[in-house]
Order: sequence, then C-alpha cells, then structure tokens
Amino acid sequence: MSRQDPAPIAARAAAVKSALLDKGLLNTETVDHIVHLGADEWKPENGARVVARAWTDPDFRARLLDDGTAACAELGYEGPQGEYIVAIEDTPDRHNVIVCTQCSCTAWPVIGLPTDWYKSPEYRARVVREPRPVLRELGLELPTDVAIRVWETSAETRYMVIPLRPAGTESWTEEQLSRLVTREALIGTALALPACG
Amino acid sequence: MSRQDPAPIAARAAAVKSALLDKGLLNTETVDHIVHLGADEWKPENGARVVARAWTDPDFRARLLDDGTAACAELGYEGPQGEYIVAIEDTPDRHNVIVCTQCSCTAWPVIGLPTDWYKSPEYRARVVREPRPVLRELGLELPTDVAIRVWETSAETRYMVIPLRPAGTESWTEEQLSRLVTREALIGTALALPACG
Amino acid sequence: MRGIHDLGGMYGFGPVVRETDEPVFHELWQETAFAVLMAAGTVLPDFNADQYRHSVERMAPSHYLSVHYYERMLTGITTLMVEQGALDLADLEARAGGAFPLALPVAAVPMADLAPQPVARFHVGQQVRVRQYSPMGHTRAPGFCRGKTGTVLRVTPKFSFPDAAAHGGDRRDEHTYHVEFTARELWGSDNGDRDSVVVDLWDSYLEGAGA
Amino acid sequence: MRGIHDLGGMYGFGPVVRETDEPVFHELWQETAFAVLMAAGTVLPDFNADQYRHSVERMAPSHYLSVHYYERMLTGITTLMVEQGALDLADLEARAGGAFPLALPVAAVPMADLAPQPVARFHVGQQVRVRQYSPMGHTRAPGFCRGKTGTVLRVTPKFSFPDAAAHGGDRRDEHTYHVEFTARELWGSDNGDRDSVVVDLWDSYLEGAGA
Repeated sequence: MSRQDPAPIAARAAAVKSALLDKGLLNTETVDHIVHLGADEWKPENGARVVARAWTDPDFRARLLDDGTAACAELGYEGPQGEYIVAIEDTPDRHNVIVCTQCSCTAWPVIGLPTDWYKSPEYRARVVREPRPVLRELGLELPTDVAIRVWETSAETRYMVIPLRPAGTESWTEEQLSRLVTREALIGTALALPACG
Repeated sequence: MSRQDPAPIAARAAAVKSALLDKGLLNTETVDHIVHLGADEWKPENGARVVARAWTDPDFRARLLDDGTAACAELGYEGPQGEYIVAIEDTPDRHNVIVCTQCSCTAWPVIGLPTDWYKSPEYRARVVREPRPVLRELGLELPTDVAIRVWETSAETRYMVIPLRPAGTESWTEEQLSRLVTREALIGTALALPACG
Repeated sequence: MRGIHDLGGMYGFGPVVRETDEPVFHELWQETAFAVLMAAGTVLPDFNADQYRHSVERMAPSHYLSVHYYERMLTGITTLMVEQGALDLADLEARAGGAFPLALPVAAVPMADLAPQPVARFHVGQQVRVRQYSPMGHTRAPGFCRGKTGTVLRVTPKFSFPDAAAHGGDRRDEHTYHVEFTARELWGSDNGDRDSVVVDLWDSYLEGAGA
Repeated sequence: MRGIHDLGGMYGFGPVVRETDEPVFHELWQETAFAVLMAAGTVLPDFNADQYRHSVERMAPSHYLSVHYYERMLTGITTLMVEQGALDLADLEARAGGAFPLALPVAAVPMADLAPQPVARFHVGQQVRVRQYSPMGHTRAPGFCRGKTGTVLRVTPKFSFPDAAAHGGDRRDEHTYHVEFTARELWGSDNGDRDSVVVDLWDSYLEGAGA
C-alpha cells in the first residue's frame, strides 16, 4: 500500500471508472442509465402516490398493509431495494420512524436514494436511543402521549410509513393528497403537510 | 463556532499557552518543570529497578505484592498516576498484560508516560478481545498453554507487571537485572530480555 | 462486540443537520460511486450485497467515520474489485495520482458458530432473546439489541443469511422476524415501556426467552 | 450504550504499530498540551480528572478517532477552560489563526441512576454481574463487560465515584473491585475459559450474581 497522501476522492472515483471502461467492464450508457434511475426514477413522489391511494382506497390500503411489495408494484414501483416492502401505518397513539443504523438501507423505489441526513452517523446513532430529541431537531414535536416505534432496517425488509391523513382533506383528490406527503413523512421524521399550508 | 478550517494543532496549542501566559494562569517555569517530569523523571527504568529489587529481595517482593504503592515509594517512585499501584506477577502458567481501553491511564512514576502504540485505538480496542494476535504482532509469541490475563485500567488502580526472571541470571546484581526490564515488559507486551542478549 | 459501522445507540454525536432541497447527488464522483456499485454484479462473478456491506465495514474506523457515504461506497466496492482481481491497486493509484486507501482484510475467523435454522422457530407474539454472540466479521444484529429480550411482531419470508453470504459460508436462507424491544429493555430502567425499537433479525440470531 | 472512546473489543482495527526508540514527545505542541493539562488544577477551581476525561469523550466521534492522543488532550482541557470561563474561544481562534474545534456539550441527563454504595457489598471470590446501564455521560464500566458475570479478585480502597465527579453529582467515594471475566463470557462460546480480562469496577456498577 502506498505511503503517499490519498488522492482526492473525485480522482479516485474517476480512476475506478476509467479502469473499468478501459477493461470493457463498464460502459457509459450503463452509468448514465443507473444515474438516471437513482436521480430521477426512484423518488419520494412515488411513495407519496402510494400513500394517497391508501388514504382514498380502503381496498388498496388493506392490500398495502398485507403485502407492501405487491401493492407498490400495482402502481409500477418496484426494483432494487424494493423486493420486500412493508408499509407501517401511524395511528393517533403511535408514530413510526425508520432508520438503518448499520449502513443506510432504504426502499429506493418508493422513497428514493437516501439523503445525507438519513445517512449521517448522527441520525443512525441517535434515533434509536433518543427519538424524541432527534425528531424535535428535525422539526417534529410529538405529544408525550404518542408512543414512538423506531424501525431498524437490519435485514431485507424495506419500510415505508403511512402517515396520518391530515384533517380537512376529505374532498381532496388522490393527486392533491400526494402533494402533502414528503420524503420525511415517508420516513417518519415529519407528518404529512397540513391541508392549509 | 467558527466555520473556517481548523488551525494547525501546533498553532492551537500555542494559542492556549500564550492566552494562559498572558492571563497569568501559567508561567514558563511551570511548563518546563512539568515537561521535565514527563520526559525525564517518570520512566520505565524506575519500574525496572522495582522489578529487579523484587527478583533479588524476597521481603521486598512480598511488600510489593501486598502494597505496590508503598513499595515503589521506598525506591522514591511516587507522584501523579502512582497513587494506587498494584504489581501483578507473571507465573509459568499465566502471563499478564495491561491496557486502558477508555483513555490511556498508566502508572507514570514507574512506567513513564505511555507511548503511541499503547495509546493507539488499535491496541486499546484489540488487546482485550484478541490478546494473542496482538502480542504476536508486537513480537511476543506465547505458548498456547500459558493463560493470558488482560488488566483493564478502568478505575484508579495503576498496574505494573513483574515479568518472569530470565534463566541464567542467578548471580546477577540488581543493577544488571534492571537492564533486562523494558517498558514493554512492565506492560506485558514483552518478556524480560534474555540473559545472553 | 461491535464494528465502527454499528452505530445504533452510540452516544456523543451532535445534532442531525438537514439540508433543504437536497439533490440526490452533490458531486459527479458520487454518481460514479453509485454506478460502480450498481454495476458490480457484472464485474464480479459472485457479488452479493452482504460481501459489499462488509467491505465497507472493514474500512479503518477513522476513515469510515470521517468521510461521506459515497466515499465509503466507492472504497468498499473498489476493495472487492481489487481483492477479486478485477482491478489493480497500483494501476488505480497511478490513474488517481495518489494513494487509494482500501478497506482492511477480512478477519481470520469472521463467522460466529450459529446453527442454520431452515424452519421458522418463532411465532408472532413470542418472546425472544438475541444471542450474545460476538463475531469479527459481517453480521446484522445490531450490538444494541444483543442479549436483549423482545416480542415478535411479524415473521417474514426466508432471506439469504448474511453472515454466510458475506464470508463464503454454506448458502442458507432463513426467516427473519420483526422483533420489538422496549426502550426500557434496550437503554435501561430510566426509559419508558411505550417507546420501542423494532429490529429485523434472522432466526439464527435468536433464542426463546421463556414466558 | 457506548461512546466513541469506549473502544475495548471493537473489531475492525488494523495492526498495532510500535515505533522503535520512541521519544516521550514527538513535537513541541505535545509538550504544551501535557503542560496545560497538568496545570489545569491551578486554572480551574474545581478541576478533576473525571470531568477532564469526559471532556475528551465528548469530542465529535470523527474528530476523536482521527487525531493524536495529545490533540485529544488539548481539545479536552481547552474545552473545559472555555466552558468555565478561563479562556475565550474567539480569542483562541484569533491567536491560532483558524478554527479551534472543541468538544460537544454535556448530555442533558448524563448520569444513570445508580444508588451510592458507601460500604463494600462484595468480597473476594464472589460472582458479580455488571449492570446493563446506559448513561449518556461519563462512566467507567466499559461497554464490553456490561451485563457480564465475573469473579472478584481484589477489593480496593474507596475512590471518588467518577460519574458523580464528572457531572457535579453529590461527591461520593466507593470501593472498586478487580473483577475477572473469562474470554468465553465476554466474547462468546467460541472463546476459551483460561484467557480472561480483569476490569476495575466501582461498587455501584455491580450487582450480585447468585452462586
């Protein structure tokens, strides 16, 4: 192993890419396609549509709770890290929040690639031990009589949270409702947005 | 807190020193005296003399095992991190080795300020879990029938190891014997040097 | 005992900071790291996710903790490609114009001796305890729940057992369980019984806990 | 649960490297760090070693793990001097010509609720178990022995109880015990009973363990 200083990370990444390209083990079309999937196709808007459907269609909600993978696939959301999706439903008494303490596993097809705060050592270390202060730092103050269940993504299950449907949205369309569901609401570090926001 | 890059550590140390000097909270004579103690007075040669005395004087050995602090003080070795010294004696069946996993506590008056390998995360993390491979890396291959006791310096006891007296040293003087006892032998990552070295 | 990646419950970390309108990738090299990982299945004949996760976990702890997620990703996948002969470290360092720190080697004995459990031994509502095992290789029961007792909420289908998959052990599939532990059980008696953590655990990691 | 300083038994570290003919101090700033620590008792009216140890433990984990022992020392003691008003951070940063990263604040509730034990409750040869407590502040029972059962080898005189001393709790002195744990007990059944680790533990940390 070299004793010299590490090359900048951008140069290391470029080195791996160019070596794989030169050996014919990778091609630029593949790279572009993968990046397109990660940046554009897998996104929380997908999970938001799943939630909005569950809020408005009791049969779909039942199917989603019974077999999250199949229900998400009905809407076209499937793929890597979406092989075994379990949807967990908030209730007035219990709030759910997701973490992966050991790496950063996430249901890519419905939540998207995870953002930096979710991948940070701070979130991974702390949310299992002190969920209330962590949620508070992220802007969510829960009543003390609401229990918190933290779901640790330690195996192959990929979780998504079904947040409570906001009050005053009885007449809203599925499309309108889906705009209330953010990435953070799907993870459980936020509620769905209020109807009058 | 500043968002700028950290100043070099040497500049940070100089800043603290100059601020304390300017406020009259420190003076250079004190600094020089402390550094003198750390660099010149507290040293493994002290512990080596304690061991050599124990090897040659059965009454002293008994006092050392009974009250290490008092026995070391007999030879003039006392001071900070030497308030409660316990000497632990190797036997043909059991080898002893010292660590402080949580910081790097050491019996300064008889072993000296600890060296970098002793303070390294590698040593602190590994020697309690896999003492044999760690000792092997440091040059000490123990027979498999010798049990290892690792002493973790988690409270106020400061340990020193009394290694086995090397064969062939029956006629040696205390002064000669003390030259066989290294810092590593006092910690237990080495044996005393052999008589014909 | 735990590796540096096993962060759950470690205290001493500062606030969680959230960037507003965060992009998926902040820099081009992060896209590259992700693309290389996703292409690994075509580069490495026996690639699997557990082997990859462990190659990240094997990074020197100070390296692991001080760099971005995508640097860990690039380091982990490149380590596997070098170890398995698809890439050459000297060539990479020449291309990069500097050192390319990889992960450290796999431990001599990475797997704990956990008997295979092809049939689900536990059921919903049952009390189970996580074994107090301490492998030096890849495993997925977080340190914070080892030795703790919880309640099974769900039994999942069988999945590849990660300790074996990461370390070339005999392939095996086992059920996992969503096991709920109270905060009091995990963190001590000055915590409540209402807040809880659910951990997804393979059958081998568990034993029955009376009641 | 553990802080970053509680390294005992963490796996994934590389070889221990020993420098030959190592000097006590490698650089002048290391001497300075040591001198400032040793002078702390005259600078800070209520200085004690536990408060200092905890100020080092409070460093951001990535900072803690990536720097030299004497940088941790300087960071820890300077943090206390700034927090207690003896030094001013802005002044230090002006003098240093750059940022001066300090340790993070003390946790809101740093001490576990461990009843004082003024009288030695255990004796040589007795089996004891380390409590499964999980404070977020300073404590000295390493994570690797929590919940484990060992045998008392020695009872020491009373010493200041570190959790209280570090956090301004009521001053108390307690006996400590040299408690021997087998490797099998600590690291699992694929380890022997002959190798062992002796940990020096305050009375409050322990409970009787039958037998």
